[in-house]
This record gives sequence, C-alpha cells and structure tokens, in this order.
Amino acid sequence: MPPLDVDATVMANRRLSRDYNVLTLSAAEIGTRTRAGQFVMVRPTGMTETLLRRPFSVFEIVRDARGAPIAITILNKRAGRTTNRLYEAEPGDRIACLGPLGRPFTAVSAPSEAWMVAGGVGLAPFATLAEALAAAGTPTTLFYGARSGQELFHLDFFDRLGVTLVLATEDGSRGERGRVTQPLDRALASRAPGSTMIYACGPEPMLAAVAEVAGRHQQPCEVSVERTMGCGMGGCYSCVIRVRHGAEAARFVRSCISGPVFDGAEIVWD
Amino acid sequence: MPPLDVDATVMANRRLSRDYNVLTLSAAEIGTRTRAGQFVMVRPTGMTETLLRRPFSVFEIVRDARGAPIAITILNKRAGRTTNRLYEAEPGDRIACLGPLGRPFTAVSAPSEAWMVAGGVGLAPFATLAEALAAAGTPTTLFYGARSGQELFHLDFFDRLGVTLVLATEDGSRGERGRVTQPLDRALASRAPGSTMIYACGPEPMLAAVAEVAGRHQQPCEVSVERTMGCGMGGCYSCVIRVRHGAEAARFVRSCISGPVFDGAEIVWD
Amino acid sequence: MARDLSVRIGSLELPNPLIAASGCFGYGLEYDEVVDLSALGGVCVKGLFMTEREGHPPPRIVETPAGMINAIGLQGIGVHRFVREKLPLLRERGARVFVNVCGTTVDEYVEVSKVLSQAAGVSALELNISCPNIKEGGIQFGCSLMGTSAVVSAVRKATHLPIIPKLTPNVTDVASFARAAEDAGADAVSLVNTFLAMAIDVETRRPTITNVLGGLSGPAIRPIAVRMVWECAQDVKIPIIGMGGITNARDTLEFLLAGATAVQIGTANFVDPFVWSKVLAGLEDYLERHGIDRLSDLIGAFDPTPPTAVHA
Amino acid sequence: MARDLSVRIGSLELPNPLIAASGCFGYGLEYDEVVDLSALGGVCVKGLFMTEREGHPPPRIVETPAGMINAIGLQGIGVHRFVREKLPLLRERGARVFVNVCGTTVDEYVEVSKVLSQAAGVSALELNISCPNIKEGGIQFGCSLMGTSAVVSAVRKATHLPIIPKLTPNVTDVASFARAAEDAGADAVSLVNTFLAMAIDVETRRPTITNVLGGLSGPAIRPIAVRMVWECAQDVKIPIIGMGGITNARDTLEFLLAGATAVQIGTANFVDPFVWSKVLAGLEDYLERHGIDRLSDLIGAFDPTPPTAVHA
Ligand SMILES: Cc1cc2nc3c(=O)[nH]c(=O)nc-3n(C[C@H](O)[C@H](O)[C@H](O)COP(=O)(O)OP(=O)(O)OC[C@H]3O[C@@H](n4cnc5c(N)ncnc54)[C@H](O)[C@@H]3O)c2cc1C
Ligand SMILES: Cc1cc2nc3c(=O)[nH]c(=O)nc-3n(C[C@H](O)[C@H](O)[C@H](O)COP(=O)(O)OP(=O)(O)OC[C@H]3O[C@@H](n4cnc5c(N)ncnc54)[C@H](O)[C@@H]3O)c2cc1C
Ligand SMILES: Cc1cc2nc3c(=O)[nH]c(=O)nc-3n(C[C@H](O)[C@H](O)[C@H](O)COP(=O)(O)O)c2cc1C
Ligand SMILES: Cc1cc2nc3c(=O)[nH]c(=O)nc-3n(C[C@H](O)[C@H](O)[C@H](O)COP(=O)(O)O)c2cc1C
Ligand code: FES
Ligand code: FES
Repeated sequence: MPPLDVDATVMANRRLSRDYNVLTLSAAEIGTRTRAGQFVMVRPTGMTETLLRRPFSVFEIVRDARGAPIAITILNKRAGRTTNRLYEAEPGDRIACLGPLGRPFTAVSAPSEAWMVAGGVGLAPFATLAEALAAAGTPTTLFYGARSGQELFHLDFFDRLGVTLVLATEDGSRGERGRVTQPLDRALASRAPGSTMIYACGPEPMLAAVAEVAGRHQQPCEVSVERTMGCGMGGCYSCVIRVRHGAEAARFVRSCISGPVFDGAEIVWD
Repeated sequence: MPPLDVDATVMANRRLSRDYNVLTLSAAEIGTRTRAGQFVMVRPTGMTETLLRRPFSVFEIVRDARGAPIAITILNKRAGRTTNRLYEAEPGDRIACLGPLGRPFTAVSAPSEAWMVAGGVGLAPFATLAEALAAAGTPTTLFYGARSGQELFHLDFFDRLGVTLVLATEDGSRGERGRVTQPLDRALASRAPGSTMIYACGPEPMLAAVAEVAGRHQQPCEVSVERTMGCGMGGCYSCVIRVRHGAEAARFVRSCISGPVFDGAEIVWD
Repeated sequence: MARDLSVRIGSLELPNPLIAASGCFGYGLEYDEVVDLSALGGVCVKGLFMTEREGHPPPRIVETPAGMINAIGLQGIGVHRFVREKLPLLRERGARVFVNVCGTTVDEYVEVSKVLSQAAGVSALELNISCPNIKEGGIQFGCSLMGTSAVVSAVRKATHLPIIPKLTPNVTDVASFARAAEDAGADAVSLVNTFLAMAIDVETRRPTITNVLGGLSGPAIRPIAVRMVWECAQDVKIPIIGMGGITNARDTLEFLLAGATAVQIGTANFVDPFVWSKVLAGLEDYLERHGIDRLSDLIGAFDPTPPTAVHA
Repeated sequence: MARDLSVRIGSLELPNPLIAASGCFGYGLEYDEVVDLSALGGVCVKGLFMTEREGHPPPRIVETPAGMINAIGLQGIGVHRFVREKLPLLRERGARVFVNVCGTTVDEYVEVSKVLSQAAGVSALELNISCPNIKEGGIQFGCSLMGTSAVVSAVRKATHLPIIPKLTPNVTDVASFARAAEDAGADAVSLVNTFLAMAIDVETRRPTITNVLGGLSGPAIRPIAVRMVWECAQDVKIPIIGMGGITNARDTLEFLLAGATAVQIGTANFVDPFVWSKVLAGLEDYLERHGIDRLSDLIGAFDPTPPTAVHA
C-alpha cells in the first residue's frame, strides 16, 4: 500500500530518561499499513531549523478496544536537532509523518524460533515484530543490550507477549556486563543450523557482529541498518549500503527501498 | 542607557481582532528604560523561518502596584511571517527582545497642547506618550483613524488618561468617515501657530499628509516612520529616509538611530 | 474555472511547468505510488553514463542552513539498463521523460544521446555538464565556454531530440554559457545545478561527507539561482528551465517571472513527495486571484520598476 | 584556565580572530554601548570612497531563506570625514580598525589608502574589489585577475599598512584571485563578499529592493564560503580572513579549520549584537573540551579523511 503523509498531532510524550522518549502520533492510517521493520519519515511542522525529514522506525501501533489502530508511537533518542525537538515536543504539536516506508522483516513461524537482537534505540522495530511473531505463535527471544539498566525500556511489554528476555549492559548494572552478542553467541551454540531466525537492529558494528555470529552458526539473519536518509523513498541515493547478492559483484543499494531490512549475510560491512 | 537583549517570556496574548493582538512580554528592564516613541527589535526564539529581528514600538509599560515596570506590551498587526507568529504566540513562548532603541518623542507641556495622530497600528507609540503627557499635565488629544470601528482599540485607556478622542474610520462605522487628517486639518484652523505639538504615527502617506497639514498651520510636528530595518542599531544602513536639515542638502539618514521619530518638516517624502 | 498552465519548450508541449529535477526523483518509478507521473510537466531522471557507476561511498549528504550538500557521485545503472528496464514503464505511465545525460568525454555524451534517441519514449535530453561531484567530465565542460560548445554541438549532430544543456552556477558569467549553448544549437538551457560547497564536522575536524566537496541545493541558493535565470533570460532567446530551491507556487512564479519557461523541483521533493499537486494548486490559485488565464503570460513578466519604501 | 585565542595576520597581532564585517557594524561607534570594541579582534568599518556617497534608495534589504539580500550601494561619509569624525573615537576605545577601501578607479583606491595611511589609528586596509552593488568599480576589479592585480599593486606602492583585498565569490575560480592578490603584494585576503542575488515580489511582479540585484549574505552561503576559503588556503601562503554566514563558535571553527586565520561576522551581528562574547565563550569552551591551548593550532587543521557511514 502506498505511503501516506499525515500531519499528525502529538497525543502524548512519555520521557523515559534524559535521552529517550516515546511519542504518540495520531497517524492511525499509517499504523494500519505498517508491517514490522518499516519506518516513517518525520518532520516537526513549522520546524525550519532543518529542512529534511528524519527516519524513525514505527515503534508501537496503538489500538482501540476492538484492535483498530488509532495511533503509532516512535521511540526517540536524542542525537541532534530533530531528535532534540522530538524529545521536547508537547501534546498538540504537529509532526508531519510520511510512511510506512521500506522493506519489513520477514516473520518466521514455528518450528523456527525468532531471536531479536536490539542495541539501544535499535529496540524500536521489535515491538511490532514481537506482536506479529506472538500472533503467529513463534517462540521468541529478545537479546537486548544498552549502556545501563536505566536504558532498558519496555521490558514489561515483551514479557507480556511471552518473549524471553536476555539482557546485557555495558556497565553491568543489569543483565550480563558487556555486549549483547556474547550471550547470543553462547546461546546459538546449542541450536541446530537453520533453526533460528535472527533479527538485529542497532549500531552498525553490532549488526556486523551479529551477522558474523549468525553466519558462523549457520542461522539466517536479517538486520535493519541506519544510513543517513535524505528522502526515504529512493529519490536521492544518499542512503546506500554495499550489498552482495550471491555471486554478483557487491554494489551500493538504497537502504530506504531495498532495506532498511537486509539479509545480514549479504551486507558488505565497511 | 544602553539597550538590553532580554529573552522575554510571553505572559499574555490578547487577540483584539483577526489581525491585531497585544502581547505582554516579561521585559521589565526594557520597560524601565523606555521613553515614548522608542522601539524594540523582536524575534521569536527558535523561530528560524526568518533570520532578522523585526521592529515594534513599545506599546504599554505594565507596572506593579508601586509603579515599577514588570512587563512591556507590543501591539501587533499581522503583516507577514513574524507578525503572524506573534499573533499565534502562547503564554510561555519566548521572544528575544532588544531595546529600547531609537530616538523618542519630544514631550511638550502646557501651555502647549499635544495632539497625537494615529493611523491603524500607528497607535502603538501613543499609549506611553499619552501617559508621559498626562503626567506632565499637558492637554492631549488623540486623532485616531482605522479601517473600521472594530479596529479602534484601547479607547478606554486614553479616555481614563483624560485624552480627548477624535475618531475617523474609512467605512464610517465609527467617528467621521474618511481620513483622520480631515478633522485634524479643521481643528487646527482655530489654533494659534506654534501652540500645538503634533505627533503622528501610521502609514507614510498619512505621515506626509499630517506633516503638510501641520506645516500649513505652522505647528511643530514629529512623525514616527516605519522603514524596513535589518538591525535597529545603525549597523546596516537599510532603514534610511531622506531628511533635510535647514539649508543642508537632503540626505539619507538611518531611521533606527536618527529616528524613528523625526521632525515632520525635515523629511523629504518619496 | 480551469486555468491554462501549459508551457512550451521548443517543440515540446508540457501540461504544466513542473519537472522533477534530475537526481532528486530516482528514475521516476520510485514515486509511482504517490505521484501521477503523467500529471507532471516532466520527469528528469538521474544522470546516466554509458555504463553503470557506483558513486561515492556514504555519507553522501549533509544538511546546511536552508539547504543540503550532496555528493552522490552519479551512481546509476547506465543508459542501456535504463532503456531496457525503466523507460518502457515510464512510457506506460505517460510520463514525459527528460534524461540527464552524463559523460567523461564529448564522445560519451554523444554515445549516450544516440542510445536514447533510438529508444522510444524520451522527450528531451538534458546534458549534465555541471555536476560538481565527479572528477572527470561534467563540470569541466560546464566551466569552459569551449567545453560547453563542444558537447552541445557534438550532441546536436547526433540527435533529433530537444537538447537542454544544464548549466553550472559556479562561474563568473552564467549568461555567456547560455549564449554558447544557444549558439551551439541547444533547444533550451536549464539552470542551476548545485553550488560547490563543503561542511566540516568541527568536533572530529573531518568532512561531513566522504567526498569532502559536494553540491549545495535547496532554498538557500534560490536568490542566486533566480538572479542567474534573469541574467540568462536577457541574453538568450531559447527557453530556460529554472531551478534551485523551489518549494512552492510562490517560488515557481519567481522563476517564471524572471524568465524561466519551466522549472524543476529537486530538494523539496525529498521533504514532501506530494509537493507537486500543492504547487499546481498554488499556481491555479494565483492565476485565479490575479485574473490571468494563461500561466505562460507570466514568463519573463518581471517588472524592474522599484517598489516603494513606504508600507501602506 | 584561560586559553590563547590570539591570531596573527602578518605583522598584526589580534587578541582573537573575530572581526566585525564591513557594512555590518556601521563605523563601529554605533555599537559602543553594547560591545567593548577593544575586545574584538578588529572592527572593519563600512566601505569608504574619497567622498560622501548617498547609496541606493530604500528598500535596501530583503530576507531570503537563512539569508538576506542587501543593496545599500555603499552609502558613506567619505574617507576625510571618517578620519576626522570617527577614527579618533575608535582609537580612544582601543579598537583595531580595519578600513574597507572603495574606489571607482585604481587611482581612487590609491588616494583613499594614502589618506588612511597618514592618519593615526588604522590597523589595516581591506580593499573592497568585490561589492556587487555599485555600477562602477568594486566588483569589476574583483572579477578580473588583471583588475585585482592592478588595484593591489598600486595600493601596495602607496601604503605601509597591511593590505587585504576582499574577494568576490561570484567567480569560477576564487583561488586564482587569491594568488593574483598574493603575487601583487597583498598581506592577506578576505573572502567572501556577498553573492549577487535577486528576489521578486510575485504579488506585484516587481523587485523587493530598489536596486533589483543585491548581495546575499547569512548562513545560507556558509557552505560555499567555507569551500572557497579551503580552496584558497591550499593555494596561497598569506593569511586568509574567512566569512559568510558565521553565527556561532562552531561556524567560526569551521572557517579556521578550513584555513582561515581570522573571521568576520556580518549578518549575525544584526540578529544579535551580543554575538561577539557568545562566540568567544564558545571558542574557549571548545579549546577546553578538546584540550587545546592555542586556537591558532586549529588553523587549517581540517583532516580530509572520510567520516564513517556508520553511526555509533
Ligand atoms: C531506518 C531508520 C530508522 C531509524 N529509527 C530510529 C528510531 O526509531 N529512533 C531513533 O531515535 N532514531 C532512529 N533512527 C536514527 C535517526 O533517524 C537519527 O538519529 C536522526 O536522523 C538524527 O537527526 P537529528 O536531526 O536529531 O540529528 P542531526 O542534527 O541531523 O545530526 C546529529 C548527529 O546525528 C548523526 N546522524 C545523522 N543521521 C543519523 C542516522 N540516520 N542515524 C544516527 N545518527 C545520525 C549525525 O551524523 C550527527 O552526528 C533511524 C534511522 C534510520 C535510517
Ligand atoms: C520603528 C518601527 C516600529 C514598528 N512598530 C510596530 C508595532 O508596534 N506594531 C506592528 O504591528 N508593527 C510595527 N512595525 C512594523 C513591523 O515591524 C512589520 O510589520 C514587520 O516587520 C513585518 O514583519 P513580518 O515578518 O511579519 O513580515 P514579512 O514576512 O517580513 O513581510 C511581509 C510584508 O510586510 C512588509 N514589511 C516588511 N517590513 C515592514 C515594515 N517595517 N513595516 C510594515 N511592513 C513591512 C513586507 O514588505 C512584506 O510585504 C514597526 C516598524 C518600525 C520600523
Ligand atoms: C541528491 C541530489 C542529486 C542530484 N543529482 C543530479 C544529477 O544526477 N544530475 C543533475 O544534473 N543534477 C543533479 N542534482 C541537482 C538537481 O537536479 C538540481 O539542479 C539542484 O538540486 C537544485 O535544485 P533544488 O534546489 O530544487 O534541489 C542533484 C541534486 C541533489 C540534491
Ligand atoms: C547590509 C550589508 C552591508 C555590507 N556592506 C559592505 C561593505 O560596505 N563593504 C564590504 O566589503 N562588504 C560589505 N558587506 C559584506 C559583508 O562584509 C560580508 O562580506 C558578507 O555579508 C558575508 O558575511 P555574513 O554572512 O557574516 O554577513 C555588507 C553586507 C551586508 C549584509
Ligand atoms: S533516502 Fe533517498 S534514496 Fe534512500
Ligand atoms: S536598521 Fe540597520 S541601520 Fe537602521
């Protein structure tokens, strides 16, 4: 279904920490169309400090009692001009929201298991993915790493869906100390090749590490990458990443339309 | 006293009509320094649609019970980007406010009378001037013209100060139909030369007409002009108006520092 | 009442003056779901060489005040794949296709143009002699009058299609380039391509984009672009396609008044892919308000009589 | 800990690299109440001819996205009145005075320079061969290499003061002009002056400013200006004074890293006359955060190694 441009209203802004917040946006129609892993291109209306929109994963699809989407949320982490503005947004503010865009995750079902690997704000696409997996009855685990325990969000949500949680923090304040790829690597040792679909989203070095671990254990792997995007629709060629399909030569593809979700084995990491 | 740059908060926004509003700004220190006829250079903080500040007369100086300034107001009329934003401002918004700037009116005292002539938003400098004149006991009249009766504001304020009101509207809905210079011209016929100081603020064609009428009746006259201003401080030379001092050749002077108040007889109108 | 928005570039009749700018609209098909391609004046596709090009490593863009710098490096699928894979689909959709022709040598411009002339469904060739982002070709022709003449006259001999050299703003006297293009047989000129620019990340002291230098586009450059269109309009008779920072009907009108017959919109399409219908509605509204029947009556209708200093 | 912000332009030692840009700071004294003139690196006063000039009729400025167009037309009091009325007061305040020297002929540049060389209290002469807003002189010298050489070498013979030709960005290859200036004996070059630009009021179809054309300044042009400074820095040995859209410490550092020894701030001073102390504080803070003692160590310290595409 084609993307829509919705002049959404901020319905709520829940600040989770000094850097993270969740914005609820009245973009029900986008919610209806979104599949897990897709993103929206966002621009606070009237904000003219920046020109271009910014990409954000659709975090949650908020539904009414009968399950009809009434809003979407985005999980925002402060990184610069737009994300600071989104952090400070107040209910009633308007935010232009174009989407859904991009290639979604490929959901698997039992007997395959689904293991999601999130680093920091890379958690964003996994709320909707976990719902889809839960609906399909796929056994699901979330490996979730962050700087500290205070930056592990939304655990209840995944818990309620029956998702197994494996946590890691850089400072060791919660879960295992260090990178989330360590427990992932260990856990994969006991899984039969091809039995576990691995989904990853987070900083690119983490994605590269996950793809390597998955490859070593012969598990399929999809990663969602974050390249600087000018348009989100394939118009500008700014968002490229090097990809190798089978025996073809590696080439730059536009991560906004060929991705953001890619087969982890096909990406040629910088 | 040097101008200040105050990051003022909008304390109130009173919309008077579809085009006019009065903004109360927490710029007490500027209020303390302002003399009637001076202006502030204003820019809504975080508004990046426009780069430069915009000039506004200080409309009122709001005082506490003991007479100490606590805020200033500006009378705003929608004309474009900044004025639209100021119309829509909400309490709590911040507005950078640089001032007071420019040359004030020369207040006269009895036996001279003071006649103020305002066209539309040209009312703005006359609230503070009327207070100064009232304090000095100068008999004061306001000739006030607007498009219609709905656009004649703040009449009570002047009434309370004992200012005589002479009104004119273009549509005749209140006061005399037509230009405010008509009743002015008639009234001056009965005044002795040099007995009446005329102050004018409004569209330039009106100012030129007032200066002509004043000259014809041999009355002194000060006009406050509105030229496009880039800086308000004499830095850019954008705001010039042609002025002739006595026998000197006419030349362009910066209306932000040599004005905005000028001797009406000295201006060479376009 | 419907107003007439059509404009004419040589033998080409466009239903309206809005053309998607090269490099800002992919190959057009990317926007198929959100824009009726046949409703645009034209679609100018991403620059094409004879063969595929990989372009520069990312990051390729960075935002600057009211603008953006890009150094894509003309990544593209090459003219043959374009003709095979994209052109038939564009034709099906009724798009008027402008192809942005690139080359590292005069011969390559000629070759690419020949391939396109033999294909069905190309409306015009825009000769990209102004890309600031590649080492060879492109801007090296666009910054020399002789280079400009050489490319234009060589392509002129090789095609029956309308040819539209795209001029760079990075020159002292852009009108002289428009004249050189006209003299060499161009049917129209388009301008401006981007301004060579650079932004440094002061925290790392390194470039913000891999190529260090890139091209500045967006509203920031509009006042310079309008000036250049106006200068060219006074010097040449062939139609001008103006661009640089257009975001709405007002901006479009500014270019038309300055002398442009049509315009291209680039950066603004990134911000809002629905910009096209909004601009068209704005143009209709302007004609309505001003009681003008034909948009083309406004081409070059700028009146240099000074405004008054006086605000009424 | 206090960091060393001083920079050196030939024989001139400035306490910091911030100079008020010509035409954006009146004759300096206008800002006496809000800025400690001696605390600035320098004050470059409005362009001066031999005699008074009235300038263009208003309106003289118009805002554009992230910028403004001006056509003041070099209104000024002439060099004699300046020396008599303004210079003594500037000296009293301890300002380092840069005078922006204008002329309609080479001789006039020489004459104005001579008058200033005989007066006490002038630190340097900035030769304005780049004003886009006057019919004769100015940019006509700045757009020709021979004109640039002619003005610079003639003034060189007439003064012992440091001379700093101010280059126009409206040329194809700005570095060649910097070289011509260096070869002709300039002590430094400053760039950029404004970009020739135009804005039309589409409702009236008339110009927004009386002169029709004017010069574009402000943040919009910064990426182009930074690029030009970088190009010049690679080509000449003399110091460069960079400017164009600087609003804060980050922007200042961008120019220094690109190779500027000092900078000028123009348009941003209109928006905030207190910008100077804010930029100085920002520079101190940067040095502090990066553990750098001397700001001058950052001049030309841009490292063109590409950034990573990867966000950590
Ligand atoms: C498909 C996709 C989905 C994303 N989903 C989310 C999400 O759900 N939540 C979230 O908080 N962020 C998400 N991001 C990242 C987000 O888009 C960036 O943080 C944002 O663009 C930064 O904009 P800014 O205006 O705040 O920063 P700017 O002021 O533009 O830049 C500040 C800094 O951020 C860096 N930056 C620029 N682009 C990116 C980028 N794409 N990613 C990371 N850093 C960047 C710049 O290099 C600069 O150092 C996603 C990115 C992509 C590509
Ligand atoms: C000394 C002085 C005092 C002023 N006091 C007041 C006041 O108390 N209240 C008030 O409402 N206005 C006042 N003005 C006028 C006010 O400054 C302008 O209306 C304002 O600058 C327009 O800005 P904008 O961003 O809304 O319009 P823009 O978007 O910049 O322009 C929209 C339109 O307004 C016109 N315009 C630009 N500058 C001016 C100007 N100086 N005057 C009128 N129109 C202009 C433009 O030509 C354009 O057509 C004063 C002006 C001066 C010089
Ligand atoms: C990301 C990007 C890619 C571009 N690629 C091309 C190109 O391939 N060929 C070309 O002639 N111009 C290219 N341009 C220039 C645009 O076509 C246009 O001339 C310029 O962006 C100014 O218009 P705008 O301000 O509306 O974007 C590109 C511009 C951008 C922003
Ligand atoms: C209103 C105005 C007047 C100017 N007058 C002069 C001048 O007299 N001489 C000169 O060399 N440059 C003049 N300039 C150019 C500035 O000195 C400076 O080169 C340019 O504005 C770019 O810097 P900025 O973006 O910081 O303003 C003027 C600029 C403006 C905006
Ligand atoms: S973001 Fe523009 S092509 Fe991908
Ligand atoms: S507004 Fe800048 S000199 Fe008057």
